[in-house]
This record gives sequence, structure tokens and C-alpha cells, in this order.
Amino acid sequence: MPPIAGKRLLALIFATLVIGLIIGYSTGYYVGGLGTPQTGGVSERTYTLGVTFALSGAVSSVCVQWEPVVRMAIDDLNNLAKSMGLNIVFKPHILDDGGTADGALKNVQTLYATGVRIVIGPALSSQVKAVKAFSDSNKLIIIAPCSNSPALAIRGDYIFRTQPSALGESKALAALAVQEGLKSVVSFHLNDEFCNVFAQSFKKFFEESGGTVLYDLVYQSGQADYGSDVASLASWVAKLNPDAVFYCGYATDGANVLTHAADEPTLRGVRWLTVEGFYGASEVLTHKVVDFARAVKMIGIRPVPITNPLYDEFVEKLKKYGAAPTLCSENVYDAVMIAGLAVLRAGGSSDPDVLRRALIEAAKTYYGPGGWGLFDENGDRLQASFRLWTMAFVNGTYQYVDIGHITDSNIVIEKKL
Amino acid sequence: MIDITGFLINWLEYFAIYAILAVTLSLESGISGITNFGKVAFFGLGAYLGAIINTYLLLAISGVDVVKAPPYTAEGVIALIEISTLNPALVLGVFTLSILVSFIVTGVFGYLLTYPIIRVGSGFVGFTLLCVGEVLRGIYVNMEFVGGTNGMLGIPQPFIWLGIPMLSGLCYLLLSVTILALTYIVTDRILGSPLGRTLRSIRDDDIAALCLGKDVPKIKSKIFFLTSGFSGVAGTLYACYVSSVNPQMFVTLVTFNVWAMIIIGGSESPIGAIIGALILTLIERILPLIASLNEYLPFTPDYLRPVFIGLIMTIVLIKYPRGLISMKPPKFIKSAVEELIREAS
Amino acid sequence: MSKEVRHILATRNVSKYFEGVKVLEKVSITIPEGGIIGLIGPNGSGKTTLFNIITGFHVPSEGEVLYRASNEFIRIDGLNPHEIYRLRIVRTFQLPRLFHSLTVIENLLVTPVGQRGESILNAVRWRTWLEEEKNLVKKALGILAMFNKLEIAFKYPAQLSVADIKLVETLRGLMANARLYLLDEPLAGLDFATARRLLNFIKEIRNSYNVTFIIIEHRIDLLMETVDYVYVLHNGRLLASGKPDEVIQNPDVVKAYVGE
Amino acid sequence: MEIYRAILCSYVFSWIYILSSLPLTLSYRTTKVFNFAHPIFITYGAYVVIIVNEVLGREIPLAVAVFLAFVVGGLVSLISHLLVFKPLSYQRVSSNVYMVTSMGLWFIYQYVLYIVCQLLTRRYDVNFLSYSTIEYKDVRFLQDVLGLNSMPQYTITATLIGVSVGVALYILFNKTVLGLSLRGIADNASLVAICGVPINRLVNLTWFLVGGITALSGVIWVNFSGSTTPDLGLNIVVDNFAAAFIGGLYSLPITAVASIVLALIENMLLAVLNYYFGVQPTVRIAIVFGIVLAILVARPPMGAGGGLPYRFIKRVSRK
Repeated sequence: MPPIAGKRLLALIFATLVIGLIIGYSTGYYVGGLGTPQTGGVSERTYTLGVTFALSGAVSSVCVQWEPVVRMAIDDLNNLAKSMGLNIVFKPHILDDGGTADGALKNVQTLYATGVRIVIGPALSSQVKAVKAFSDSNKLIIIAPCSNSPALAIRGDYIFRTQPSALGESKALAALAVQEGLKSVVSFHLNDEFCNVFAQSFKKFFEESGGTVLYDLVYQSGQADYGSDVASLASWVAKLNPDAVFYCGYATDGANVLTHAADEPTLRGVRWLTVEGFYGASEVLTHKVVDFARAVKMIGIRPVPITNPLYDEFVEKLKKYGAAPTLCSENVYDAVMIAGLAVLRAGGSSDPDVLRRALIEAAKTYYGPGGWGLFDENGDRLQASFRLWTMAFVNGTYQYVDIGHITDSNIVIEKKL
Repeated sequence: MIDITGFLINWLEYFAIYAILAVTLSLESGISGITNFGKVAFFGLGAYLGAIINTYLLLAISGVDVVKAPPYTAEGVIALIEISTLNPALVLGVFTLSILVSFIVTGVFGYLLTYPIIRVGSGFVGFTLLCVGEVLRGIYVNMEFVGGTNGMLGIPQPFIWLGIPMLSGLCYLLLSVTILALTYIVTDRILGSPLGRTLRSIRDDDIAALCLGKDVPKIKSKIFFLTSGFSGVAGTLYACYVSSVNPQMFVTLVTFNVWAMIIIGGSESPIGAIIGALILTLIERILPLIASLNEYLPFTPDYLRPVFIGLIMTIVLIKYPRGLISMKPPKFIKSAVEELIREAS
Repeated sequence: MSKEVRHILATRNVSKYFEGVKVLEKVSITIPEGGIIGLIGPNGSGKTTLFNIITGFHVPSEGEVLYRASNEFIRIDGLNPHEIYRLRIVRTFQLPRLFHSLTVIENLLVTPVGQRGESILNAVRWRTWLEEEKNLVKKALGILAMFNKLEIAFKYPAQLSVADIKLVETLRGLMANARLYLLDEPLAGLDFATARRLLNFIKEIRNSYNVTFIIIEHRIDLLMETVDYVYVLHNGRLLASGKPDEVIQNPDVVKAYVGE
Repeated sequence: MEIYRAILCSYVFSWIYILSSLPLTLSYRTTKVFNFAHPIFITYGAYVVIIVNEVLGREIPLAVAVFLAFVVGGLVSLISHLLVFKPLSYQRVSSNVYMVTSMGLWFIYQYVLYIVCQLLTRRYDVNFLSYSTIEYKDVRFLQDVLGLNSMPQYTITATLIGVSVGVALYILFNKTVLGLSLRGIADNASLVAICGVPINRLVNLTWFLVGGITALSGVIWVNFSGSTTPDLGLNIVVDNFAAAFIGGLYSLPITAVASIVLALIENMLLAVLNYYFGVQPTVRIAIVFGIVLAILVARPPMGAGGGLPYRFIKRVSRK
């Protein structure tokens, strides 16, 4: 039997390949012309920083707040370069990966192909894992602003993370819980790497310092509604009678969970502790939820150093860009800044090893809104002091307010809950 | 300057993996009439099998204690990276084994699904299989030893020991394209054979086919064994390429992506499936470059990418509702018959 | 019917209920080998249901269906349709069920059982089935040629006239080398000449291959010329049976057809 | 066990599922299009309320919200039909082509919404990509009058919308000529066409109703949930599909029952499993789809003859 249309198939594939090549080549030429470092005469050199965020999908409500942060950081970098008399102009190339591993990998590959050598993002640990192999083999530097998975704490790779490790933060939160006189806790968190890590390490440190985590209730991400999970939580709280609930979730699910919890008398009778998961999310700031937060004396922790004027400046400046600080937004800013400083330090070189060394060096001397930029040997950021926050009605609006801080030596709660 | 070679290798790798899925989907859905909306179930199962074998087995053979350093922790990943660069023969051997195992296991899984397929009737098969895919995803989320919701990391790419990323990428691409070619040849041969005729008759009217002595469930299960097996292999290829798996990778959207490929390409011909895969993966790759226009738009330009993809899908299908490549009856029979007619007259 | 005639098929007290409604009630018929048997009756009398039970489409609620496979009778009710087909019992449908994406010739080629090229392993190696395929093509063309329909060989069912569709449906049954044919209204829609030719062809097949036909037909005039024996069903019950001319004169039958 | 909230959630979800899966079945029956863009009607219904609410300064009454959502959902649905499904139907394509085309439509609508949200976010300085609850002033007023202040507002909203849509549909389909011809089209379009009914106009009307009614579940949603995102419809839709398929894409009563069962499984069953058996709610997907799968296999939608007349286990042995 003659194979069906073998020649025609070959011809078609070939034709498509050629067309693809032509399109790719021309687009690439155009983009490449705008993008990568060019040693072109008198005019300024453009350096493109790749960005891949989950601008759509389940965590998009957080990530869209990062986009203005990136623009602000790029503007700051350009001002810096100008003031230093360098003729380098930074430019972001922002792509949406929809929160999927597949999308992140495609974006990173596309960015790499257009000559980008430093990528900011992706947001989730699962996405960082998916791009790790590509980053390692091609020596592409990835600066993940919000990933805290311990499985990614790998020495000597090209992945850097500006989100401090969850360990220190959970330890501080456990200490806070002990100081507040909380003996037993029911833990309630999203089944997502970010929150799993927090829940596990909080449990470890809290039990080391004498408390008990009575039950660990995990709810599945990516659902429309979490009302039944809140009902389960209420059941456990009623049964086990803990002193507090430890909660971790992001903005979208957090708003849903807290709105339901606010209706639940049982859950109003215990304290609530949380991390920075839904910090800054505007949808959480309703009358109902803020009232609930006041009733349960909710305290959250977040990895922003105390007395850091840079952070307050960052928040003020961000307002002009039409965004509010959310989960990890200071880390996004730091990631872009460190990347830019590394490029400047490396003199616009695109040699990955030079860039990587420059990045580590630049981070050592960088101090930004998220604190000191220093990376540990795994390429993860170190952080030692934390801020405490809650939600309150201040100056006629509902706001996230800082109420204290935690350092190595002491826990200070400045404002009365 | 744009890196054309790297771009091509990455794009074609995705293309090869998705084209395997598309060709098998066109065989089972376009030709045999099993409306498979659960393609991702087999893809994901293959990926997870590949991930498990290529990590656990590799670690165990190399003498690493997988209980103390399971592959979803940093220790396991570091050990895997070491092994994969130092011991090429072992990595390749385990990889080959994983391909075979995932072909057989995924195939048998597909074979066993024949019962619900026949039971619920052709109109509802699609949704039944979609449910299967979702159930599997729900199971991965709750399985601790594959990392649960965190997934697994560090699955070695079998050619990583070559050291040069472009070369190892090229080798892997070659391997994937070989498997694609194998899938295509098998599909094409089946299509032109009496079996292909029987399959099309089953798709047209399974009751009439049953009354004409075709053991419809058995034929469907055999075909489903084959296509599921190849989808499983595609999954393993994908897992080793991305070198990580997590449950969120295997959502139903992947299935619909493959469906879009075969519908746009022409659902009854494997060539159409390949062309569909080529077009859609290329569009996905090319469109991000538009994002460099971002200074002129008041919103994130990358949001336009799915809008464009949607527009292309809709317009192409309104223009060519039967796909770009339409099916022709097998040439061989036509020529044989014409010859006989000439002889007769 | 004399006693030395070998019977090929018999139903014994077959009844069928659909959700409590009795469609067939204790129908017992016997079919002699090599006969052409007519099955007539007004609409809704249960003829097609009886076909469905014989061909394994439905399981009878009561009773059994016996079939002479080689030398002994076996019970075939409860077998699946394709297993019954493999016992060389072939049926056609009242509303033609041609495969619309296959050409006429392919529609004919698809019928023979156990083609070599139907297994996956053989399908990918085309040399294993090519010879067999050529023989089948020859046979199919032969059948088409007999009706001067060679020109429709490469047409799709959608391009055929109603009469041709009907004809192909019946020819598809004849392609299959069966011992027992169950034809459900083969003549509906055919013009007189073609219908006559088809019936003659059926007779010819019967004579040369010693096969058996059961035919459901409303065109009684044509049917009676051909058949040896007739069963009449009415309201799910066997009303009468006998040679064609006897049956036509049976007052019960006339009453059933003409009405009260 | 604190079952009160689970009951409330099941109740509201039952209405949300019913309001979105019944139109899905209706649109399939009438036009034989299985519309993957269906979830977009829910999302658009919710978002039109959110946008108008924000622009007008958070004072939107339920009546206005219902009207707006109905009109916008209906128009989106009608436009999809006129621009895409109708041209396709002239070409007599297979149902798979409809499905893939509707996926393409879904992409377009979904990301256009993202773009609109982003533009609005920049204009109004409120995060539209994730929006908090809306309280309906007139429902609040009603609660005050009737003394139902202890009930959560969303139960009242859901009941109001659900019951009135139900009554309206009942009257439409059983008491009016228009409704009768709509039902006729669903069952046998060509027969109705012979009777001189303007089929085209009625199909348009069906699409409008389908989109409009589905959008109303979005109106309930923004009152119920603490957060609305453009992915809202996507998160709900698979359950709608499940309900519609269990109903065989034909039977409206079974679809409604299936919606309620699914709502109960997702809310009550998981809470019970968690509390009494210690099963984490992460098994949600596996349990829900496992049960749907079991229902589909145990009771094939078309009745006993759902599949082939093929018996895996032979009832009668050979003699």
C-alpha cells in the first residue's frame, strides 16, 4: 500500500516550517532590535528584563498588582542609570502565564529566545519548578519573587528567590502565639505549596515551644467557593475548642473564607493568626470582614523589616502607579532592582556566569523595601525581622495597618487590638 | 539577536508532544468515534508514571534511600541532578523502561475504560472521560509520594549529560519526533486498512456495525489501548522535558487544546491533526512577541494573546468547518477498484 | 412442510415486554433450511421486534430462540448481535443504516466477518491483507454488476437515490456469506422492476447456495410470488401461517389487515 | 457538628447551579449546540453588576442588578449565536465543531473581560479582578420589613431570583403560545416550522433567555461569595455540565435534581466526611467527579438503552 500522501505531508510540514521561520525571524529581528543589548554607536542601549506573572487565572488578583510595581522599579532603575551617566535603558517584557506551569515554561523559553537573560517570576513554586530545568541547562537567571518551597532550596543553581524562607517567619509567628498566651491552635490553610510550607513550619515551631496544633484542615485551591470548608472549620473549632485559628490563604480565596467565617459565631470566639497571604487585597476590606478581624483580634505577620523607611516610601510611590502593596510586591520590586543592578554591575554583559556573580554581589549591597537583598547559599533571601498587621477602620476607610514588629530578641505590639 | 535555533527546538518539542496527542485523538475521536474529552487523563497518567519511574527507580538503583530523600524534596532533587549528569547509561536505560511501562500501563487503563464507554452510549462518552481525568487529578493531589499538590521536581531529561543544552535538546527533540513519526505511521496504516474502514463504520453507526458482526467493544478497546498508550508516552516525554510534574498541569484545558488542534486541522485525518498542532503551537509561541508593543497599550498586551487565539479558532472554523485538511477515502482501494473495473469492462 | 425438512431456526413461545407493555406474546415459528419465509402483519404487530430478538438486539422476556449451527440446535437468545452475525445470521434494517462516510463499495466491503486486516497488528502490515481485500473487492463489484450499479461504487450514501440506498442495504446483507438472511422491508421504495429483480436475485441465491431468507414486507403482492411460507403476526400474536395462497384467503388475516 | 453554614451553602449553590444548568440543557435541546462559552454568561452577569455598582457608588438595588444582568447576559448570548453559531449551523457541522468554536469564543470573552477589568481598575482605583461582596439595598429593606435580619442576605436573594425565574418559566412554557412554540422547537424544529412559526426569531429568543437566566446566577453570586474573579464561571461550570449530563441534556427536572445533589455533595457530604471520617476537603475533585462518574455509569442518561445493545455479562447461558 502506498503511504498516503507522504510527499504532500512533507511538503506541507516544510512549508509551515518555512513560514514559521520567516515570521519568527522577522518578528524576532524587530523585537531583538528593541530588546537585547546592542553595541550600537552613540545612542542608548536597551536592556530587556523578562517578566512572567500569572496575570490571569486563580492568583491573578495578586499578580496584576505586581505589574505596576515592575513599571515603577524599571523607572527607578532608568533614573538611577541616567543619574550615573550610563546610557542603558531598561525595558520590561511582561508576559502572562495564567498561573500554569506550562505557560510559565513557554514564556521563559520565548523570553530566552528573544535574548532575555534575566527573568522576574514566575509567581508560584509549581511554576518555578517547571522552569528550573530550562533555567539550569541554559543558565538563564530566574528571580522568583514569591516562591518559598523548600524543595527549590538548591545550591548553585540559577534560581534566586526574593521571598524570604518561611522558616524564620513561622518561627516568629509561633513565638508571637506563645507570647499571646495561645496554647492550642487549629490550622486552616489552602492546599498550595506556599501555604503548606507555612502550615508545616508553624506547626513545627509552635509545638517545639510548647503549644499544640490540634487539627490541620486543608482546603483545595481552585474552587469557586469555600463555604463548606469554613463550616468544617467551625465544627472542629467547636469540638476541639482551641485558643486560636492559624490561617493561610491568598486574596481571592481569603476574601471568600473570611466572608463566610464572619457569619460564624463559633469562629468569632477564637483568635486568628495569619501570614501575609491576603495582605493588601482590597476585596477583603469589607465592613463585615474588618469587623470580624476586630472581633477575633486577628494578627498577621509579614516579612518586611521594622523601621524600614524605604518600605514606607515604596508604598507612597506605588500609589502614583495606581497599586497597593500586596503579597510579595516589595519582593517583586527588589527582584527587578537587583536584576537591574546586576546588569549595571556586569556592564551589560549577557554572559550568564558573569551576570550570576554580579547578581550575588549586587544583592549583598542592596537594601530595598523588602529589606537586605543578601542571598544565602541556596539563592534564597535572608530575613530576620517582621512586621505585624491587622485590618482596621482608620481615617474613614478600611485599611491594613501595621501594629507591631518581631525581631530576634523581642515582640512588640504597639497598637492595642 | 533572536535565538532562532533555540526557539525552533523548544517550539518543535512542544509541537511533537502535542502532535502525538492530536494524532491519537484524531484516531480515537475523529475516526473511531470515541469522543475523548479525557485526553489529559492518559497524558497525565503517562507523565506521572514517567516521573515516578525516572526518579524513584533511578534513585533506588543508585543506592539513595528514597524514604529519607524522596524526589520531591531538595535532597532528592540534588541527588537526581548528580546522577543524571554522571551516569548516562543508567539514565537512558531507565528512561526507555519508563516509556515502555507508561505505554503499557496507560494502554491497559484505556482498555479498562471501554466498559463505561460502551455503557453510557456515544453521546455521553466525552463527559464520562472528562470525569475520569478530573478524578485522576483529584487523586494526584492527595497522593503524598508524588508530592501531592506540590508535585515532583528534578525528573532527569535523558540527554542532559551531553552538557550542551542545545545538543541535548536536539537529541530529545529527535527522539520525540521519532515517536511522533511512529504514531503517525501506525495511525495512517490503520486508517488505510480494513480496520480503518471498520472503525469509520463504527463511528458512523455503532449499532449497525454491531449487527454486521463487528465486536464493537473489543475493537474500541483495542484502539483505545493503542491511542491511550501513545498518549501515555507523550506524557512521559513531557514530564522528562519539563522535568517536573504537578496536578495543575493536567487540567481539562489541555484536552481542549488538543481538540482545537484536531478540529482546526481536520478531525478525520492524522495529517490534519499534525497541521493543527503545528499551527496552534506556533501561534502560541509567536504571539508573546507582540507584548513588546506594551508602551502603546493601556492594558497588559499579553491579554490579547488568548483573544487572538480565540479569534483565529472561531474564524477558521466558520470558514472551514471541516478543518483545513479534509479526509479522502483511502487511495489504495480506489486504484484497486478502478483497475478491476477496467478489467471487467 | 414435511417432517424431513431440516429446520434452521425456531422460536419457542417468545414473549417480549417493554416496560409492562406486551409487544410479543408466545410466538413460535419454525424456519426450514433453504426456504424463503414471509413475515407479514399490520404496523405494530411485532415483526421487527421478533427480528430484533432473533438477531440478539433484545433479550426475550420469555421463551427461547434455537438455531442449527452445524448439526445440533443451540440456543441463541441472549447472545450479542455480533455473535449472532458470526453464526451467519444477517439482518437488514427497515430504515437503511448505511455508513454515511463510507462509499458504497466500502459499505459492501465492511460486511465480511473476520477479515485479516481488522486486527491492529495486520492492519499496519498491509501485505497481510492485500490479497484478501482484492478478492472481496471483486466479489463486491460482482454483486453491483449484477444490478448494473457499478457506477455508484464510489458514491457516498448521501449522493444516492432512496431506491439505491435501499438496494445497497440489502446487497450489503447479501455480501456477507450468510446462511440465514433477515430482510426488513427490502422492497420499500424500489420501483417495480428493481424489486422484481431483487426478489429474483434472492431466489437465485437461495437456489445456488441453499440459504434461508425471512422477509418482512408490506408489498404483499410481490412477496407472495416469491415466498414458500408465510407467518402472519397481529398484535404480538401469531395469527396465521401457511402457504401464501392459503394465508391470503384466511378470513382472520383479511380482517386484521382491513380492520374490524 | 456545625452544619448550619453547610446547609446555607448547599441551598444557595442549588439555586446557582439550577439557574445555570437548566439554560444549558435548554440551549442544547433547542439548538443542539453544547456551548463551552456558557460559563461566560455567569461571569458577565456578575461583572455587569459589579461594574455598575462601583461606578454608581455601591448603591445598586437587586431589581436593577437583575435587569442589567439579564439584558447583558442575554445580549452576549444572542451575539454569540448570531455571529458564530448561526453561520455554523448553515454548514451542518458536527457537534464537536460547535464545541471547539465555543471554546474559541470563551477565550475571547474571558480575556476581553480581563482587559476591561484592568482598564477599569486603573480608572477607578479598585481591584476589579477580584471584587468583594455586594449588598443589595432593597433586599436589606425587605429583610427589615419582614424581620428576617438574622438570615444571611444571599439566601433571600437566591430565593427571590430562583422562585421568580421558576414561576416565570413555568408560566411561559405552559401557559403562553410563545412558550409552547419554544418547547416545540426544542423537540422538533421542522415540524414547528411547517406550522408557520417564525423559527429564527424564536431561536434568537431562546438564546437570549438562556444567556439572561444564566447571568442571574452571577447576580446571586456577587451577593453570596466574598470574592468574584473573571474565573468565576470557569470554576462553576464543570458542575453545571455534570448536572446537564446527568439530566441527559434533555430532562429539565432531572437536571434540577442533579444540581441540588451536586450542591449537597460539594457542601454537606464533604463537611460530613471531614468531620466524622477525618477526610481532608482536598479530596473534593476526586469525590465529586467520582460520584458523577458513578451516576453516569450506573444510570446511563438515556435510560437503560444508553449505550449499545451489548451485554458484557450474558444472561442466558448456551444450551
